[in-house]
Amino acid sequence: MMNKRIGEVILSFENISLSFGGVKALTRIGFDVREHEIRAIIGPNGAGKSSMLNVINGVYHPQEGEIVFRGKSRRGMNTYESAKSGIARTFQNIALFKGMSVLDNIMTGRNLKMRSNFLLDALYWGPAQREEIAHRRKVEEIIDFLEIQHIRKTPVGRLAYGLQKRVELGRALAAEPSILLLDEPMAGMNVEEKQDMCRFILDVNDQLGTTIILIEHDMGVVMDISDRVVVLDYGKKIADGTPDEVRANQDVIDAYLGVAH
Amino acid sequence: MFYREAGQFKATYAEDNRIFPIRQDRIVFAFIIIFAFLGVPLLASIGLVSNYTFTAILTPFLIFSLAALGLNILTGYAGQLSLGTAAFMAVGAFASYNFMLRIEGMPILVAFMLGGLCAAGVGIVFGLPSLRIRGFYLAAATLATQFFIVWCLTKIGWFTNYSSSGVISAQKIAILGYTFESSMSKYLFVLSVVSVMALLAKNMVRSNIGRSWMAIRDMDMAAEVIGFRPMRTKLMAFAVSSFYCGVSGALFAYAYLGTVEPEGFNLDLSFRILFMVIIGGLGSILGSFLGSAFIVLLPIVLSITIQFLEHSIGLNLPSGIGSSIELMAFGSLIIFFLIVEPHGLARLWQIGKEKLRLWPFPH
Amino acid sequence: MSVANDQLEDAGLGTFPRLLLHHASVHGGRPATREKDLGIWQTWTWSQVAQEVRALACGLSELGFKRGDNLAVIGDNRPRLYWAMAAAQCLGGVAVPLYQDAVAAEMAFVLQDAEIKFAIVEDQEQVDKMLEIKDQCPTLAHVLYDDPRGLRHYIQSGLQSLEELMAMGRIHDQNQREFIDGEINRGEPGDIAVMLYTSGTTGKPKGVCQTHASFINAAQSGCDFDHLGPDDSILSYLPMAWVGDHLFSYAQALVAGFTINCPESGDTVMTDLREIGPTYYFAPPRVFENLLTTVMIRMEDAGSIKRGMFHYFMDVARRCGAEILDGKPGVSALDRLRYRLGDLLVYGPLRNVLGMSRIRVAYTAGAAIGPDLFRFYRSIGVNLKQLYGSTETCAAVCLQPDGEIKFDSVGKPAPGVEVRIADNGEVLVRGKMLLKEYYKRPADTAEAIDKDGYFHTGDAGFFDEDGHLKIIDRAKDVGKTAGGAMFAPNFIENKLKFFSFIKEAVAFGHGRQVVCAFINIDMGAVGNWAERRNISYSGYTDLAQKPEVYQLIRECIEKANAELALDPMLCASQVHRFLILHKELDPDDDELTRTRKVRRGFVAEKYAVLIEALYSGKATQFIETQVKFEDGRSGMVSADLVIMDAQTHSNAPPQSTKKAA
Amino acid sequence: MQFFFEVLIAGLLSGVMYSLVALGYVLIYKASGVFNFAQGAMVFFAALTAVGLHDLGLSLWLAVPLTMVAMIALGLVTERVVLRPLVAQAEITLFMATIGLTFFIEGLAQAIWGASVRGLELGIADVPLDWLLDHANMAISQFDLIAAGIAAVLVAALAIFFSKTKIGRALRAVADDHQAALSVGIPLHHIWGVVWAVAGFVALVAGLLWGARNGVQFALTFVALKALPVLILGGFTSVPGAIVGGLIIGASEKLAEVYIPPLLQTLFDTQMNLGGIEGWFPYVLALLFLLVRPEGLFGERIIRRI
Repeated sequence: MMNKRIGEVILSFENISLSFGGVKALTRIGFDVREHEIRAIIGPNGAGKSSMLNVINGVYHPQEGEIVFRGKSRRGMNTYESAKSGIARTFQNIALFKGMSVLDNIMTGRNLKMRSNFLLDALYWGPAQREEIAHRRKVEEIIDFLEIQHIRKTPVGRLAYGLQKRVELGRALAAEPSILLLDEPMAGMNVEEKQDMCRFILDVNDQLGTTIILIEHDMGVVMDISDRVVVLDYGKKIADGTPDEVRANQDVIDAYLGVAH
Repeated sequence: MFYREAGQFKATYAEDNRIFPIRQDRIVFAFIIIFAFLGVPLLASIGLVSNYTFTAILTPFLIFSLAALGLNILTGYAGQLSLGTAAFMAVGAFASYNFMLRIEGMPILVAFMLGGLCAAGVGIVFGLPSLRIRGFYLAAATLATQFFIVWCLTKIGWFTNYSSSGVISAQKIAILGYTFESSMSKYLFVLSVVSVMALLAKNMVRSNIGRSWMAIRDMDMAAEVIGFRPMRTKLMAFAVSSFYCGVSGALFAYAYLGTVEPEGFNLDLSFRILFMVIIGGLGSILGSFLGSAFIVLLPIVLSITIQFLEHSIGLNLPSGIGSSIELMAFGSLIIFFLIVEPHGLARLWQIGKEKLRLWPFPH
Repeated sequence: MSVANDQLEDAGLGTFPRLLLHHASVHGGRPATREKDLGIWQTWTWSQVAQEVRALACGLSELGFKRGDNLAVIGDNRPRLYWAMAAAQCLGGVAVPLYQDAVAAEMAFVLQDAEIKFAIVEDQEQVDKMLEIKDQCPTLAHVLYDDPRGLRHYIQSGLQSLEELMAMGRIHDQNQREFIDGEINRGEPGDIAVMLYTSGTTGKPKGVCQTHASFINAAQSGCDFDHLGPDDSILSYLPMAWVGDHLFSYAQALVAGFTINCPESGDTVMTDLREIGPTYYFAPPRVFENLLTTVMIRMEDAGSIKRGMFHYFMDVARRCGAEILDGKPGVSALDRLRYRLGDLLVYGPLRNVLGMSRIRVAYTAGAAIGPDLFRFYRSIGVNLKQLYGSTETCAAVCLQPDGEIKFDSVGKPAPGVEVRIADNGEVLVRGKMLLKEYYKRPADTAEAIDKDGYFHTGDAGFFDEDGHLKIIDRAKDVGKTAGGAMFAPNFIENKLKFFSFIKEAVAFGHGRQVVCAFINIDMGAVGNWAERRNISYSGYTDLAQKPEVYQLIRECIEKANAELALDPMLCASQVHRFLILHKELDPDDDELTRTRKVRRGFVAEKYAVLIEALYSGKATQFIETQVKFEDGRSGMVSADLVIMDAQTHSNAPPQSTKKAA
Repeated sequence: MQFFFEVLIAGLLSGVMYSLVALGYVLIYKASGVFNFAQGAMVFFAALTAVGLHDLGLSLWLAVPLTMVAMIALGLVTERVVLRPLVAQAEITLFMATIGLTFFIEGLAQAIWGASVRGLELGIADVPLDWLLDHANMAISQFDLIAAGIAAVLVAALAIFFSKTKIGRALRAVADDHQAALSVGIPLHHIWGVVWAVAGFVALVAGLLWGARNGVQFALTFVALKALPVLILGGFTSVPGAIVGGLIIGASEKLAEVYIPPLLQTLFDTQMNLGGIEGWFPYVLALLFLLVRPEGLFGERIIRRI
């Protein structure tokens, strides 16, 4: 029934190295991401998964290596440029705006698409109001998609963990990203919530054609939904390939079983 | 209990985005506005509202509300603590004074606007550190604003038009030939300005600019990642906040005091406005008004109480005790609110309203 | 209240499509349909709805939908699904709404029976069901879905979105405006408009064919009866396949021109109800009961002052609320004042939080409603009434007129409806709202409608002295005691079940001297009650046999007996002896149907020894029963059951003297 | 040049006293993560109480210990009533709470002792030191020198207390991680009580010294406020930072006061009186410094992780 249209490579990394004050977080990492695919980065704790995500996203700047994004090579860009170029993300420890409602949180995801300035905002008139309403509609579609209608106006601080994760995904989706980075989207969830999240991730990938790069600590879930998987351990790439290939890889098994290095 | 909302459904986003989505709120608010604009003057004309009420309560209440609104935008919405509010008010007051003084035929409202813009400019300059520092580091840094600006205004004679005492006499407020002289007319003037500016502030905080402030406040890293630019957002908050404080300072000088010296805008005033924001409610437009009312009324209530105690039971309190008690009361209230209800009176009001909406259910 | 029931037909508005066009032209700008979607109530005016229906109809026609075809409609209450029914009718077709929660296999029967070629369904869930049974239903050629979510990769032939269908239809309609108008004009009031499948306790479901005329007639009389007009609005949240929803959300809406409101989802019905604040409301007793339970539970959390106030004013309401609502005299000025105060502090806010502030008329039907429950709503000022009817009668036989509310009757015959009681007590009905036939089942039709044109409802009942119909039981269950008095087991059982402590009851008495009963206690309510009295127990069987519990149940039964004794027809049905069963009757043990109706015959057989003990005067009886546990294992439960006498009252023939144990 | 050194030394000497006040902030911040804005008010309260008791006829030898008792009581009450209920709150909330505390303490001090300026005589004359005047022709106040000496001794003692004693180490552990400290059995509330008491003691010494110099009055709270730029320079968590920062602030503000106004007057060709620069100079200096090095001279660099 499904026919996936995985496209060309749109993002690739070559020899990425990153260190913090002498501590190596990533060592000469290289892999690529194809359009419309679900690419997972897995690895045990401290493997450098989040650092890798932060490099993609422009939060960290690698000391070495090259990132080629849509044919253009760059050493690193700042978070703003990254957002501008269509990369959105969620965070491992939920980074929602606690004082705002679900609706407002997701609305913030659309800020780069808003044209009105603060003077028009202050008057709340004409184009500003029309724009607000147009974006509200888009946001409502996301709310509908994620099935969180009933908490639309609830301050996010009051929500259960699993719902917060969903709202955060909503905020990222609001930017209509071409690449979506998910940092442990299923951490801390119960089985049912994990299933829901898997469904949403697959739907996003399928219906919106969004390329997804996701990090997971737990191998199980990811293997079912990813097209290709990169495995990191101690900041180094130890495997890369389809879930089946990775599962059979001896280094990966060792890393997860905790064989001494 | 009195909120009968069944049947108030929203068929458009415009309806859903209203400032007061509940009909009952709209009615009450309309009533308050009408009362403030028509009812109060009417009561005054039959002698039920005294001059004292205008000059000592209503007008300062409104002016401080505006300043608190300004600080609330910065501190409550954008999360940048400032202890230099009075300095921005001073800039607004003295800039307006000089625009009036030095430009022939300058309309007073335009002078206020320009005064506010000057304050906004100063706010941007002193807001620059906020890009690198946060929390009480920033608060400490804003003290620089406070001391430096007051010093400038005191020492550089040009600002006070070389007045020997350093005190300026504000020009009269006149619009289209009408001079606002009576305490009631000044009240109405202030009320108009404050109403319009409060509306604009409300509009800002419920649209993209306001969301950008709150995003930076709640989780700056995430805000950056989704595309808000921290520098722009913070400086915008400083600018808008200072603008409000500046206009409020101009009103303070023109509609309340009449004459001003730079020392009038001291650290104590900054603190007082911070207290209004904390007690009223961080991140709430309504809270700015509630906090201002509270801080304006508290000393009056205290002094009446002390007087009453002295007269009725012959308690002989040392002179000056009133201001000491006032300080203690302010201090303990701040602590009390931070512990018990960090979101201030506005939140209390909100909780009460929620209860009424769900009545008779408890939650 | 005489009604010219044919006035619409005379005015040329005898079919639903004509009514729709009429509203579109007379008040085209008024809201016809609302749906909570994307956070707001999306609204369609009558003229917009007419356009949508035209597009749907034209699209269907392009796909080959013809006069006389049946259109299956499956899904939650969605505007487009309602419109689809109208679209089918425009083309002279028949709408066949199905229960959306039925499993695929159940749907297969209906699709086969009705030879469905076209199905309009809500979403992926329903599409999957259609695809699952497609092989069994060779006629099913087109499946059209409303919500495309998750269906992007479905490539089956005949699968299409409504969006596409309507786009196609719009073009068609623009090119040939006269096509649809012509089709609508060809429609006759006597055409079959809708086919509702009755669930039926036995056998396969039957398709009840209703004509435009009968439903319009039924709707019209209801609208006249309660003065419904274009200003009214209703929340449409009950299954579309149920006759109640079809009457209220479709037929009456089209007749009176009022607004229907579709909730966002099943979970948000309460919120949506509160937002919309409908003026007209319909719910089965179960919904009202759940609401009341919620109210009571939430009030338990309130502070003592608020709770005290609530209970005080609820007492006031119980005392005089219903009387004040009915405008009856005899309520003291002080009580009126108290009630007014209560209205301000409790009833008004309560109606508001329940979303019932604006309700002018609310109906309940479908099952017996407990008098306490019924009284509660009326006493807080909600004009809740009962009605009586069935799928075959367009749900419109009897209605309770305003001001003449009796808790145990279903009201007076609706205008234009003739009701007769057969010799065996069965209620017979005649009128324009009767079904035309059972689909492809002439034998069943002939059996149901006699030669005089009366429809045999299968219910037993009688008229009281005020001309109100009282329904007591299914006719086939009604028996006679050995003394010749009428014995209506369901009626007695329902009466007992209205006590919160009693969960199930099974009454016996046909051919016997007296009536005896099995009781199942309600574990929650009785458990609570026991805990408050420090009675410890280890489980259902243990609790059921506590002497205190027996005493409690006896009091309930005696109260019921007292009420039964007041009615000459039912006096002989008082319960003389009872026992509390050692296990809960359970569908898994085949003692109940899945819809929790007692399988009387099966139970009587299974527990014959207990019945024997009841009638033989024994004080206890040992019983051992096999039970199935939830995990599929089975085990044995045994107990020595106590049998107890209950006080009866002799108002009627003294055949019921107390028997020694 | 002589004049320059005179100013510099006077500045450094007052800087030592700024350090002393700043130390009070550092102590509390290190132990409880609270930036105690009320430290200035505590200085004022301590001085006023000591003087008040002295004026009632008690000798200083009695008044000072009594004040110490009062300060400890104040510290303990504050810890109990203000900080404990706010324990898990954001830093900024705690900061605002201490602003409230400031007002309360100021009000309390004046309610008890009145608002008038009181003199305090510690028996050290505020006269230039003859020896230096004779030999280097520099006017350095004897009082300043002695006060600075006392302050220096205290600062040194505290530094040792922090690094060498058991309780000092416990303090550092508490500052690093409250939860961890609790879990290894450090009595958190006990530690906080000690810290507040020590901070009270520091405030008392500072109050006496400043009070003796400038009179015991409300303006003392502004002197104490100067500790803020000191901390920004030195870093909020560093004892050496507080010392160095104090010296820099003390010296630079005095130099600025002397040298900048003439500079400005020449620059703008004006005869205006531009004195009073020391009122704002430390803050602006600190502000500019912050832009270059937000963590202060000795503070730990904060790495933001996500």
